[in-house]
Amino acid sequence: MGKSRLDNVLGVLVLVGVIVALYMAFLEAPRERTMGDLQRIFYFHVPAGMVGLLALAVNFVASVMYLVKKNRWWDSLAFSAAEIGVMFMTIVLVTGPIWAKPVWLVWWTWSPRLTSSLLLWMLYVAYLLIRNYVPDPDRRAATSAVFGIVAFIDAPIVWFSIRWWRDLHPSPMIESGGLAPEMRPALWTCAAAFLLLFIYLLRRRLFVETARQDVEMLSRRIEMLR
Amino acid sequence: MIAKVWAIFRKDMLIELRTKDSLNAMLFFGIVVLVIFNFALEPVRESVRAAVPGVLWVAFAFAGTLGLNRMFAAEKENSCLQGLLMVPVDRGILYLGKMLAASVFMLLTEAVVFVLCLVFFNLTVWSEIPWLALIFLVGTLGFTSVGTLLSAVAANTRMREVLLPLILFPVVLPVIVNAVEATGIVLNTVDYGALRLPVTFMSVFTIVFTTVAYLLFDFVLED
Amino acid sequence: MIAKVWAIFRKDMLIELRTKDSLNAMLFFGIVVLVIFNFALEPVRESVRAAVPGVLWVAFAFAGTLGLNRMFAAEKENSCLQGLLMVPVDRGILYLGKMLAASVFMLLTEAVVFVLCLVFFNLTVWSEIPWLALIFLVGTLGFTSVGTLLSAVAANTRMREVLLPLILFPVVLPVIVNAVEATGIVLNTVDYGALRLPVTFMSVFTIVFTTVAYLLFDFVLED
Amino acid sequence: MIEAQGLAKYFGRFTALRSLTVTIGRGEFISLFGRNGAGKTTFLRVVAGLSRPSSGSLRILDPEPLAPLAARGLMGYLSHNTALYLDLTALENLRFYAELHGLPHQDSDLERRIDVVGLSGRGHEPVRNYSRGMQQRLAIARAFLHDPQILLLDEPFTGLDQAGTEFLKGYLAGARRDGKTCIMATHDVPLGYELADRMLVIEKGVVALDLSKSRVSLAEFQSRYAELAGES
Amino acid sequence: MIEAQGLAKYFGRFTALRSLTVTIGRGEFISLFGRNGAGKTTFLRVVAGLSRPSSGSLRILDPEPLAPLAARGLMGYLSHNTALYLDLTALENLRFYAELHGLPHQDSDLERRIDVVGLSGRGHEPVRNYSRGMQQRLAIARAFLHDPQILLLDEPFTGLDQAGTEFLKGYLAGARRDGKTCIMATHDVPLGYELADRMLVIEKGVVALDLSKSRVSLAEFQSRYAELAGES
Ligand code: HEM
Ligand SMILES: Nc1ncnc2c1ncn2[C@@H]1O[C@H](COP(=O)(O)OP(=O)(O)OP(=O)(O)O)[C@@H](O)[C@H]1O
Ligand SMILES: Nc1ncnc2c1ncn2[C@@H]1O[C@H](COP(=O)(O)OP(=O)(O)OP(=O)(O)O)[C@@H](O)[C@H]1O
Ligand SMILES: [Mg+2]
Ligand SMILES: [Mg+2]
Repeated sequence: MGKSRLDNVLGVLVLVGVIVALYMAFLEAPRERTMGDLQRIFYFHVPAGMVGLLALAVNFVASVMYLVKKNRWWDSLAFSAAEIGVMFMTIVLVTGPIWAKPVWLVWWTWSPRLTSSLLLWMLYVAYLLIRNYVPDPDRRAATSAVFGIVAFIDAPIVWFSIRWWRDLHPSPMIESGGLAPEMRPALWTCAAAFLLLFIYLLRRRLFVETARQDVEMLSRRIEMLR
Repeated sequence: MIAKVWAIFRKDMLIELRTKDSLNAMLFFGIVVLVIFNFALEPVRESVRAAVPGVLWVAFAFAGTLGLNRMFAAEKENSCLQGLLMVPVDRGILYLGKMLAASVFMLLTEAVVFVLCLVFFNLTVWSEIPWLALIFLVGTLGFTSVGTLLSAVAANTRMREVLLPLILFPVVLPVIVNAVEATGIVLNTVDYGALRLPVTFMSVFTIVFTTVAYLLFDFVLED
Repeated sequence: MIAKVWAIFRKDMLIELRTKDSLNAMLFFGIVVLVIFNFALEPVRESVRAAVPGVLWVAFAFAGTLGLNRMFAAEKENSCLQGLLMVPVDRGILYLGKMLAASVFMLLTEAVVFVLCLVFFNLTVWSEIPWLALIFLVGTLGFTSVGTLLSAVAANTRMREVLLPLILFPVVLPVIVNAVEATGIVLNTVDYGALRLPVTFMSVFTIVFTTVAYLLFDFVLED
Repeated sequence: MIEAQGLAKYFGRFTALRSLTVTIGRGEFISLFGRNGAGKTTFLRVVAGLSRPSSGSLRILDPEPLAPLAARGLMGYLSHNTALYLDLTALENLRFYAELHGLPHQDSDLERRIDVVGLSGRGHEPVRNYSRGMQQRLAIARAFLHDPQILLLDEPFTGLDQAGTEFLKGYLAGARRDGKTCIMATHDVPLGYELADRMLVIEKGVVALDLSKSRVSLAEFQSRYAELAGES
Repeated sequence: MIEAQGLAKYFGRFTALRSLTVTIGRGEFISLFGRNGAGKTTFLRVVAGLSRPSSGSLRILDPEPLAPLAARGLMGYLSHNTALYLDLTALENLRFYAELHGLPHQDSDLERRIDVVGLSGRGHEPVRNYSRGMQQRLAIARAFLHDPQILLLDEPFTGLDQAGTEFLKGYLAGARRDGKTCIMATHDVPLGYELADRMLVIEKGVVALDLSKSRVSLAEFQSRYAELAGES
């Protein structure tokens, strides 16, 4: 299995999507009244957060499926999703403070949304660490699947934190319809681009992971011939 | 089933009674954390009373992690875990027995550390004790319910001595935050009505994680 | 002699480069401690800037303890220590090599944790950096000079995973207190003259304990 | 009794079991040979349910396939790890396991067990004070406390002195007479031959030789085993 | 070469060595027997300087008594613990020890060492990938890297398969021919007899039998050893 047609199509789509998204975010979308151009971080911060959470949800489902089916493929999926999820969450955690410094005058504050986001990031870094430390692959898969299930508890907390507690971090105006209509197209284009990127990366990562397993299998064969 | 949970619990207690390894270490570590905090809080001494709940629960959490670590290290010492795994008993039972033992160790430690904390920070409590006992109980169960599961996870890795705090703290932080809040309510404001939310949270957390761990324990237990 | 210290140091670095076990764990634990402290300090938020030096050094100390623990656990994994002990090299040399490696790991961790701490607690420093580097350096050497000795002591006992923090913290508390004070001076007041006392103290402590440990290491090392 | 079908177990790039197929009947005594790293321990652990195979299937039949929990109840596993709690006495160790197995655990029953392995009168000492050989004896009592139908033994003679070796040999001969199914991994060819009904040699994770004792003499087996080892 | 005078070692209430006196000459090959817990390992560790005796004296003569540091330089110690860093390659392991010993450590020298123990071409793999037997071979190269005059061996054959056993036997026979002094603890009487010049049996921490090979046949030694074991 190499790079399939679908992957090529996806790759092109991602490229186009990112270019269009960049155009929309930087040129098409209106300049915000109080924050100015700074507000354009919005178009990266928000989609990254949403797609990051989605990736971790994929990890959760794949973890459950692994424990049910005991099939290595689910483990690879869980691993790939976690890695990409951590990447997106890192983007959130970098763009957030960059935005916060001028708006809130601080880099960071320990509000529920921010804290739970940080914890979420730590949990999945821990997930990747655990995988590093279990040498036996069958055991690694089971162990990390259990941790993946436990760690996911934090994701709903992140999502609902701004609704449950009072938070400096704003509630999404998108939901309440408060988002200026002119900003919507840019936001949704960016979200779509990030989503495509996620799917593309996930497929590629899965491919690399399966390839790695194939190499492993081949080197096992070679070892046997010695 | 209860007889078997009890057998495991009693075995751990018997060993502890004989060696006092875990309790000594947990207590000592709890005290060390108190002392360290005392120094760290030196510059904000005036408002220290407000910080007591946080200090307490950080000390509890560190001591508890140590106890959990120790518990599985002991089980691995002589490959004892291998013996346990060969017994025809549902592994959820092992989980419950271990969790029970861990909770008792932690509660004992908490009692002593709490009294010391009162002395260090010049506090007096009497009528609040039943409330505090309740909070300590649910907080501790919340902590050990995940802690026991994750200490088995950590024990599966090449880095078991050091991994547990790394993976446990992020998961139990919600419990700790709620426990700190509840303890603060009892010690500082006296608005007992406000206790309902954190206590409910901790109880739900405990129930959810005990169930999850009971079901998942089989997958992480290996010698 | 220097060649041999260097050989030991390089071996530890090579292993770390390959596995990244210790650094990952230390870093992560440092961050965990930062987050936990933040919650404990929630109620005294206004004066949090004053507490930053304490928070920093507690995070350093915990991460450092973890690193030291890990270092000797690795040496024991395959009875590697037994191999080392059979080499016709003065055991003080082993101490110096190990201490050097531990210090480098700790300093690397400190750099990252410090930057994160600046972000989390909204501080900006520029001109203070050389001073802070000096304080971190002597503080760390003070910590590892005793820490390396005591981790060998702890490694000899039945409870090695849990014993190190218990015996180490009480001994290095003076270093930590002075380091906190010095860091506080740099960050809050800017009276650099007042730095002399704590920095001198830490330097003397380091020199005394390095010498003592160099001489005593032979007695505590057993495989 | 035990049916392994194409068992495989990989550790990363490493193959411990490649494709191991074997059927072991009730009451057979199998000696398991093979060079270092051949996969003997791995096979025993998979049979015991301590390790999950990467692929292939393993069934314990009695005569229907058993669920893992029930299968565990039929098996006893003894390796050079004693799996004893050093801070408990011999009696307390046995009592704990008896409770978990749901067996009666009067002291008298357990003391009889302790006598059988030659530790009479030492039942109330903490195991920590026992010498290695005594611990291994107690480990025998522990592993086989519930009179399992299947005995799994991984180099059980390791580090035992002559007296201990004699005792364990006697014990295993007794188990064989009682119709227990035994699988024992060992590097000691004469000893393994003496006890066994059937010899399996594992080589690179597959069964390389499978001989019934009635069909080969010790000398013949030794030479065929040596030949195999010389080959690669 | 080695002179032990009334060596004793206590572990709390427990006596591992009671009062052990023995003199071992240069170039002798000693096999050390004794039941579990007799004190063989303890004796070897004291000789190696890994463990301090509770009382009594131990001297390494060459021909003058040597200081501990110098004595260590003369000795190589091999047990079933391999003392290898699993995350380093074979070459890196040897290089590290060569540096500490102050030996030359060109790759070519070290690779020759690796060839000698039969690991040609595997020098650049991390030791973690080695099987147990390969690790034990590398451990031999490591322990004897500095060509020590005195070889201390604690059950060195434990867990080795036949090929490994043959290799180590050959290696030890070579060392004996080269006039090295060897002390080897083992439970395998024929093997120990085969290699040795002199057999020592330790029993409850003292020397119970001390026989030169030229004076007893294997059968005779076996029966006297068994007798001793039967006594108590
Ligand atoms: C997964 C986690 C997160 C999600 C899903 C998320 C989502 C959002 C959304 C939807 C908005 C736009 C609100 C609106 O104006 O409609 C926003 C704004 C913002 N977020 Fe986040 N966010 C996350 C984490 C963070 C973090 C960790 C930071 C760190 C500092 C942060 C800092 C900010 C800032 C500064 C703003 C702008 C606030 C303002 O306009 O006053 N966010 N975020
Ligand atoms: N947890 C593990 N991680 C990585 N590799 C392992 C693990 N357990 C076993 N192996 C490898 O699997 C192979 C088979 O090991 P196993 O212990 O089954 O061999 P064995 O036949 O029992 O050998 P021995 O005679 O040395 O006991 C070995 O090469 C070993 O290195
Ligand atoms: N660190 C220790 N702490 C307590 N007791 C010990 C320690 N080391 C050894 N012993 C005890 O000292 C006695 C002698 O042990 P030693 O290992 O020397 O015996 P051995 O002759 O090598 O036996 P084996 O044939 O089993 O290897 C044993 O009974 C052992 O229990
Ligand atoms: Mg084996
Ligand atoms: Mg021994």
